[in-house]
Amino acid sequence: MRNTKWSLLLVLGLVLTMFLAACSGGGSEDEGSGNEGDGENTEETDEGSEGEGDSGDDASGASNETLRLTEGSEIPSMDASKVQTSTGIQFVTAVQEGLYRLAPGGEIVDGVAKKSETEVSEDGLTWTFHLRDNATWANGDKVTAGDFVYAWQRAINPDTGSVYGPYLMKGNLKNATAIANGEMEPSELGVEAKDEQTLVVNLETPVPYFDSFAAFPTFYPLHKEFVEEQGENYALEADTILSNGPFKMESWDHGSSWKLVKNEDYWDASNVDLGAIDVRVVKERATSVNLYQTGKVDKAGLGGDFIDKYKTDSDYKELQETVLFYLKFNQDSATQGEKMQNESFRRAIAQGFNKEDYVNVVVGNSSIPANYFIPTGLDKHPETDEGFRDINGEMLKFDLEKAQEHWSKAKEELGFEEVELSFLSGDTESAKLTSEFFKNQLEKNLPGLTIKLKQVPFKERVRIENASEYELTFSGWGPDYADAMTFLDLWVTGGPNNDMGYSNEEYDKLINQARTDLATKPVERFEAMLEAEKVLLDDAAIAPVYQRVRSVLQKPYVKNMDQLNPFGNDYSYKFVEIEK
Amino acid sequence: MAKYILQRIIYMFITLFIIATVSFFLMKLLPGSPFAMEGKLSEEQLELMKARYGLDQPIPVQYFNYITNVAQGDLGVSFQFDNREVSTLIMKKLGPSLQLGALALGFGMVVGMLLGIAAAIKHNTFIDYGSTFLAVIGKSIPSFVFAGMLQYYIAVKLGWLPAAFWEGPRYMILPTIALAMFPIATAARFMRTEMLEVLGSDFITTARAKGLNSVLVTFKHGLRNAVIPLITVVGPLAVALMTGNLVIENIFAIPGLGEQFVKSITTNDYPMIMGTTLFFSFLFIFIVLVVDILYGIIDPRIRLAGGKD
Amino acid sequence: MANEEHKYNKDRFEPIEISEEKGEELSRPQLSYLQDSWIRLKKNKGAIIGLLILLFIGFMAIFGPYMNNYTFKEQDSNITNVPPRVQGLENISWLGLDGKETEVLEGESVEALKEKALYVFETEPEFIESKVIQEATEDEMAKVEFTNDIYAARGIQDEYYWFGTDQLGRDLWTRTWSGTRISLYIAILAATIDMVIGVIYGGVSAYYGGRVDNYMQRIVEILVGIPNLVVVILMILVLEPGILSITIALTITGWIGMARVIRGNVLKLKNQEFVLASRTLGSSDSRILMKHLVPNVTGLIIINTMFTIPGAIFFEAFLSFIGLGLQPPLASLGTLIDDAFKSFQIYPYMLVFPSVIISLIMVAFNVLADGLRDALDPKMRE
Amino acid sequence: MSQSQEKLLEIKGLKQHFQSGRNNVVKAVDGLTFDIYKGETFGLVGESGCGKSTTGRTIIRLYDATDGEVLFDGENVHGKKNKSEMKKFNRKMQMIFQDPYASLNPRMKVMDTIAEGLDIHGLVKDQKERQKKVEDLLETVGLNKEHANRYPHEFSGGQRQRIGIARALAVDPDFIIADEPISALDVSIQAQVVNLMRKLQREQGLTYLFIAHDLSMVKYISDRIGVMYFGKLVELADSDELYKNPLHPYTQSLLSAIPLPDPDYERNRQRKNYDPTQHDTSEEPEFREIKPGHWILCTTKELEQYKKQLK
Amino acid sequence: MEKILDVKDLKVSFDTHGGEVEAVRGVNFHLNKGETLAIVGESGSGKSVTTKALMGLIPSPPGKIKNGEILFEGKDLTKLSDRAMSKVRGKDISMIFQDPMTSLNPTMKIGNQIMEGLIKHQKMNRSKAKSRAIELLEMVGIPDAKGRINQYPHQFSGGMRQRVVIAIALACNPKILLADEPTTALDVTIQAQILELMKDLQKKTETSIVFITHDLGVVANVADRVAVMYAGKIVEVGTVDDIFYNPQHPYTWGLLGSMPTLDDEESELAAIQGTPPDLLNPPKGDAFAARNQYALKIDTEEEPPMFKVSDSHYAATWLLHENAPKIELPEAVKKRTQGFASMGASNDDGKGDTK
Repeated sequence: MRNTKWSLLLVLGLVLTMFLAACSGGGSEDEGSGNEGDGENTEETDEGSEGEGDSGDDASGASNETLRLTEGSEIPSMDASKVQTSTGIQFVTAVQEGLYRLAPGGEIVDGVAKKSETEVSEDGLTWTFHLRDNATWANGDKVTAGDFVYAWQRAINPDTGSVYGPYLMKGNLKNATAIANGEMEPSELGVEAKDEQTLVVNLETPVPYFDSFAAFPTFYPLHKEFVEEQGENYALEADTILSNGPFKMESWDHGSSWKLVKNEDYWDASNVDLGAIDVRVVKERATSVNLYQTGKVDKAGLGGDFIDKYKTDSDYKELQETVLFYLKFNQDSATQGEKMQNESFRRAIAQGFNKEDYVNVVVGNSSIPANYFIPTGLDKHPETDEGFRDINGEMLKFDLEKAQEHWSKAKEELGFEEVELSFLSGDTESAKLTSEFFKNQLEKNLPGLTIKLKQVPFKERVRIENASEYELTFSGWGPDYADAMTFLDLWVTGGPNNDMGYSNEEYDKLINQARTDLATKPVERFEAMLEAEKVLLDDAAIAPVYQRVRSVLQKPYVKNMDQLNPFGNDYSYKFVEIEK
Repeated sequence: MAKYILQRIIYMFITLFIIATVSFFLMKLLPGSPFAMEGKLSEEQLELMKARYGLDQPIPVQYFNYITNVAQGDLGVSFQFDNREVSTLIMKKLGPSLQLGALALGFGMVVGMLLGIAAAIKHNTFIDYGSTFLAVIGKSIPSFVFAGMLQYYIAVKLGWLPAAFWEGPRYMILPTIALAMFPIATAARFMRTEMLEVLGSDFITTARAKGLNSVLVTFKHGLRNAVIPLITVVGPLAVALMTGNLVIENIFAIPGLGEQFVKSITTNDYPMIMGTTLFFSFLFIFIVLVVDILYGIIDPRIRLAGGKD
Repeated sequence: MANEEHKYNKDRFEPIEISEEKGEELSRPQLSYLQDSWIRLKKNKGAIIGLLILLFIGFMAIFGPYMNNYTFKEQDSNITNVPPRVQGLENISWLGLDGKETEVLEGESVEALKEKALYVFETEPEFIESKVIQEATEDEMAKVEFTNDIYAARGIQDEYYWFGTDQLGRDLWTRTWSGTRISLYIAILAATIDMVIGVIYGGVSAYYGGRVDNYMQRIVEILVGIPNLVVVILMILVLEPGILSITIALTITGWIGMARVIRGNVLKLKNQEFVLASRTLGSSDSRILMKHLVPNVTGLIIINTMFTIPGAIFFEAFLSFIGLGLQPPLASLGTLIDDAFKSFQIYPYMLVFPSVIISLIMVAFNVLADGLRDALDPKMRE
Repeated sequence: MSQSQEKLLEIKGLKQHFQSGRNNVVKAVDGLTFDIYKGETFGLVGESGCGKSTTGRTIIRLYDATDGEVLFDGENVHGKKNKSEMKKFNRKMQMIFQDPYASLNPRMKVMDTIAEGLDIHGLVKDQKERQKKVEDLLETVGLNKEHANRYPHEFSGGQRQRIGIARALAVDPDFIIADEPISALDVSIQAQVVNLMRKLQREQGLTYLFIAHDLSMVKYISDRIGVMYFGKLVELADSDELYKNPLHPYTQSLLSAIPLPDPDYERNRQRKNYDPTQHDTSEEPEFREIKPGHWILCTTKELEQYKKQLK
Repeated sequence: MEKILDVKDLKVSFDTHGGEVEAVRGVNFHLNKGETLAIVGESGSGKSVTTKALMGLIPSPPGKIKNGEILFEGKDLTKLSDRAMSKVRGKDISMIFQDPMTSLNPTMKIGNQIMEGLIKHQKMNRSKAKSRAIELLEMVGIPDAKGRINQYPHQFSGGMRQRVVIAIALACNPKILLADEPTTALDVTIQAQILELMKDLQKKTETSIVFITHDLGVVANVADRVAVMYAGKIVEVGTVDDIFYNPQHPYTWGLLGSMPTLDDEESELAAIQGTPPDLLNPPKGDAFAARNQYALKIDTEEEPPMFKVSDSHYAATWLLHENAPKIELPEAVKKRTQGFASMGASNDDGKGDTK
């Protein structure tokens, strides 16, 4: 009975709180939510002033406001060598700084190194970076060239288990391939610290886009003593990370939230406006929208039907991404590989679904139905500045008649009347819609085709794709650097990401030329890449679907967050400002 | 009594052992690999990773290692959260889940009991039907629908309460109510039946024959006797609330265990799944045990008879 | 008094022969157990309403999908997110079945709002009706209520989507009833398997008693220690999501409840004197099971199954919510609600119909089961 | 007295112990030895919980005896027996139960309840004969044949008890164990049932073991009576002898407590209390015959005392 | 003699699935101060319902008092509000129930259960109530009352529990004690103890008792006057001697004839044939007619009124009408009306005479 009495009290308490809450929220709706916001603000100002106290007097015009965000998932790792999710990259770039960093819109600007002082050798094989002398770690140590060498060697070392290290360095940095294969010591890597402030990089082949690498986390410096001291735990908790960037990680509650605060020891701290970034993991989209509506967060991602609801809202924004989605035909498939190798077969499917409808129905915002492979806004002509997209135009458009023509042809060539293809996709809400859409479209437009849907969790999908166990899959790719090559080298024969068994000599040749012979001849290289895209799509190697546009609700007082960077971190928090 | 408890604890360990074994082998059956990542790991890297997590050894060895580690309270390290201890992760998430579960249980029990008592006293009247209807509705609307409605109408539209998070009493109200619907319904229906039975029993007539008024009779004589059997449903209910609140945790962005569990399933985080499974089972068995012992303490008939059998 | 005399005249005081049989007459009409139960059930209005609702829903689950010309998987990108419209009810605007969407917009001026409305509804001016609630004044924004006739705007005036359409332009009426069918199918299948296993396990355990019972109960005790949710999720992970695997997952631990109830009752029953009597007559075990135990637990089995079914429907919905539900384009009530829930703020009608149906099923099963318990439970009989 | 001295049933050192909890054994029946003669009614009395019902159920082998023997017509009931032997035995020995509500299957028509024995033992050839037999049995127990198609819940307690008797009679048994057949019935109905049982005994030469706590009815129906106290027989004698010469103090206390429907008698009644501690505990008491047919549980010392009382 | 309770034309009915059941169909009786009135009848005859009605404890719905007055010291209890009635219950009229195993609250110490009434009606404080409770327990013969007051009901044997129930009933010195089959569930020896206890207590407290039972032996033991009930009506009422030595109603004869005598083994018991009527459809005329071997034609047509036999003795049977044929008492009944004791019941010393 004692129990009951206790819980009775509890309930009374609850009811009372509810009553009070109702009272305080009384009056008009607006007033209610206003109160809400005020309360929150006060709380944050308190925290903000604490931050100020830490930093001593700070004369800059920084607002020291907190930016409040939601993310759909946790950061698996804050280790610059290992980070690979977009969320992770976004916050590693906020906490740390590489040679360069990205400004909003994707412009590569000075980081630890000054861009203007960087020297590239004639043959494009040697890059020399000069580090600024006022860049320090949060513990006061200077950021040295040695820190970079240590970090890069760590990233390529197979023991580390980095994905991006080998991927970006192999074939580019000197000896990287051999090291990644365990045939050479990491210390042989083509990078050296000439002195504390000079970093020399030796490449195997010219990498015109190496400055993109210089802004990418895999190439960030690491404080050797600190990393080694933390050992296995490095970057797993807020206090096992050593910052050299505009922010420091203050707290990290795995799976639910993390908080960054301004790093007052950052060399450019006076140009950092935000006092803190408060991130919550919210998996339900509706919840994050509701939080936005109640003034609890400053930005909320929109999807599906929410776009319809908010597209006329003044806070609604559409951010262009350089992410392209397409269907992959697995020519290596044990079951349907033979059919997939047939060009007519692929072409029939590639042209056999309505991309406009897909964007309207499934995506809902102004994402672009894609009749191309290299996304708009990624790369431009080195001399004329004309966009890659504008030059190469559209290919593989939706054309029902042609599709059906190809389909009949494929049937004839392959000798089948009916075929069942499995369609692999993820198990998220939009993936479900997508697969349902394709099932319907393709079955309707291509008689005799049956689509069997296979929806699996993300990791499982990756495994199946890597193992080439799928037939048809809906997949996407975002650039790792600002160059068409990040897309185009995907499908070279035997390429690490070519898990669809595509192989075309002409295509391979063009890519190889662009990577080697033409590497120092920007215009020819660009033209080779233009040609490569044509070859690829003429072959209907993949079936492009759309280039994504992100819909968000964002408070008007948040500045410098209305564009996405075309590669690397989505947002550059260093430059984000809050003007209330 | 001590003997009974000891026996139950032995059972508890046997059960846990079996659950550990079963979940271990189920995990081995699961498709997918914990190391499938966006980029492709080279064969060498994969071997290294496997060795690091001990996955390169034969399955019996893995099993033996797992069981010995579990016996020492070591649930291994999570794949999903790179190398972090499963037990630490669980403990971190436990707080909000327990709080929410306890609040919902307490709130649900009291409201449900009151509804049930009202229904029993006013048997076959409007009040009875009303409370029964409420109880059935509480069981009938999917909790996520109800939670979503609460969040949208109370928090967003009316702005009375916070829409999400777990940061203080005001934040707890909506999730508690949403989660409490089920215990309310359960307690109300159970209480109604028990109370009706108790109110129809002879000792209630005896009490009424003493000239006690009906309120006193109901609460002093009826309630206690009706509540005692209710204790038996508290155990399973408590666990259901603590393990089953992942939907509510998801919607209200509460950093709890249930949500993490689902996440670990979709990411093939074996150690996390097994750890959480074991932990849930432990919690379940433990609470049921505590409730059974409590039952013996509260019911004088059992208390003095010494043991249950 | 003469009258009185007459009234009690002597002839009336003749002794009469009372046959022994008369004393043994049963004055109540003869009722079999089922008849009696049915009479009791009929008295319970809630249960009857529940029964009718279930019959109706069952009927609709079977025939509903064929009542119009749409199929549950046919998509049409022209008719996505179309609100419900029903013949005859379309002119009663408050019902919300008129196929029109209404929104109140606020802005600088009425004219500007009209422009905005066209954008909001993505429609042409001729399909929009506007009603000015508030003209723009110095301190107040203009407020206009716009109504868009989607059916007209999309050129589908002749079509009627009774429950509207979903995001992919599929008819929700058909989807809802096919979903109901699948949900009921899963639930009834799961409940039946639960019943069979539970009855056999519980019956055997209790009837044979002693060591058999002891071992079987230890097994149950261990199984009970495993949280249901965990097992179901693990099972679904191992099997591929689908009707069958969901059903199997549901039954993995689902039968325990039934087994316990049956065991309890068989334990009680097997020591009842009528069973002892049968044993003294030399009945075989199978005869006692079939003639005495099974008939006496049928009521209980029915009631328990009745309570299992809504539980299974619910669990299926729950699995859908955590992403372990059916694979599209198959839909159950659970997946429909889950999908609709994501957009209930924008298209509430998508959520309303499946939610109402699932709630009705739950309520109906619960009240019917309650009613049946009262009607079938011999304890309640005088 | 109608009975011969031929033994129908011999019970020797019958023990029935139940395990209750781990270390707790309830000795419901603890070493009973007595005989029942052909054609007689043997009454077994004692207060609730003394083990009299258990005795009955153990004799008919509803429980397997912990120890001891039950010989029916010289054959050990509890010995190893195959199915057909058991069946034969089931026909000879039948039982009537206490609770008229629990002793009939609520889901079975009276017809099927009564015919159950006929079906099991294959005593009827066809449906018609079955129906005839059931109707005859109903008539035998004073019910109408129309009742055959009704369900038990439509009957009153007395009627149900008679249905129970008809069920037992269906297989033509020699011996019937009546386990408190009347204690749940009203007085007027008790007489109906007792009269019926006596009639049946006369007509069919049945032997009864009549278990009851109502001494006056036991006295009325029984030829010999055994008094049980905590699993043991404390006294056994002809019924008249027992009433006239109750020797064991427990028997005396039982007898003195019987209320009789006679106000004058009741006004003068003196009640005797039984104190189990009054016994001499220095010696294990044994069941001894104090005079032919009169047995008593006593020590040697007590035996002398009782003999004196007997004069 | 002073009437303390007067029940006039009481009718109680219950709504059931089958329809309205009239459990009590017009009952008249009175209770004199200090006497014990026994109401005898078989189950379903309405005797328990009658006492519940006196206590105002008819569960409503489904039950209701349809008609009649219950006059207690001049006031009609049927007209009292529940609140007013609760002041009478336990204080002026209290009750003992049949089953001591279920009539005590299993989760409450027996001391508290006794004290409740004292605190409510006598406005005692707890310590005073407690000492009174101990007194009461001692009075009903519970040894070590002081220690046992803190025990729970399951720690008591059946007989002891019934003593506790009696203690509760007597706590406030009620004027009337309603005892509803208080000994039916007990073994004979315990029954005898309880009956003796009740008689002792009645002598001490001068409480009037209504004693309900179906056991004529118990009636003979405790009653001053007896009312015989059948099918919701009182068919015969008189002093205990009237009923046992000069019974008039054939039902009473049947009841007496059903009891075995201790000497006679050969003769049949004079059982009443048949089954009590179903009160859902009560038969026309005398409800007992169908089981009455002396039934007259008029029995099937009209209900008999109460015929006066003597000042204290009334019976409702047409056999008492002047026009009725004279009936010989059945042999078995005659034997019994001559007194059992004289016919050879064993006496306390164990030596009864044979006839």
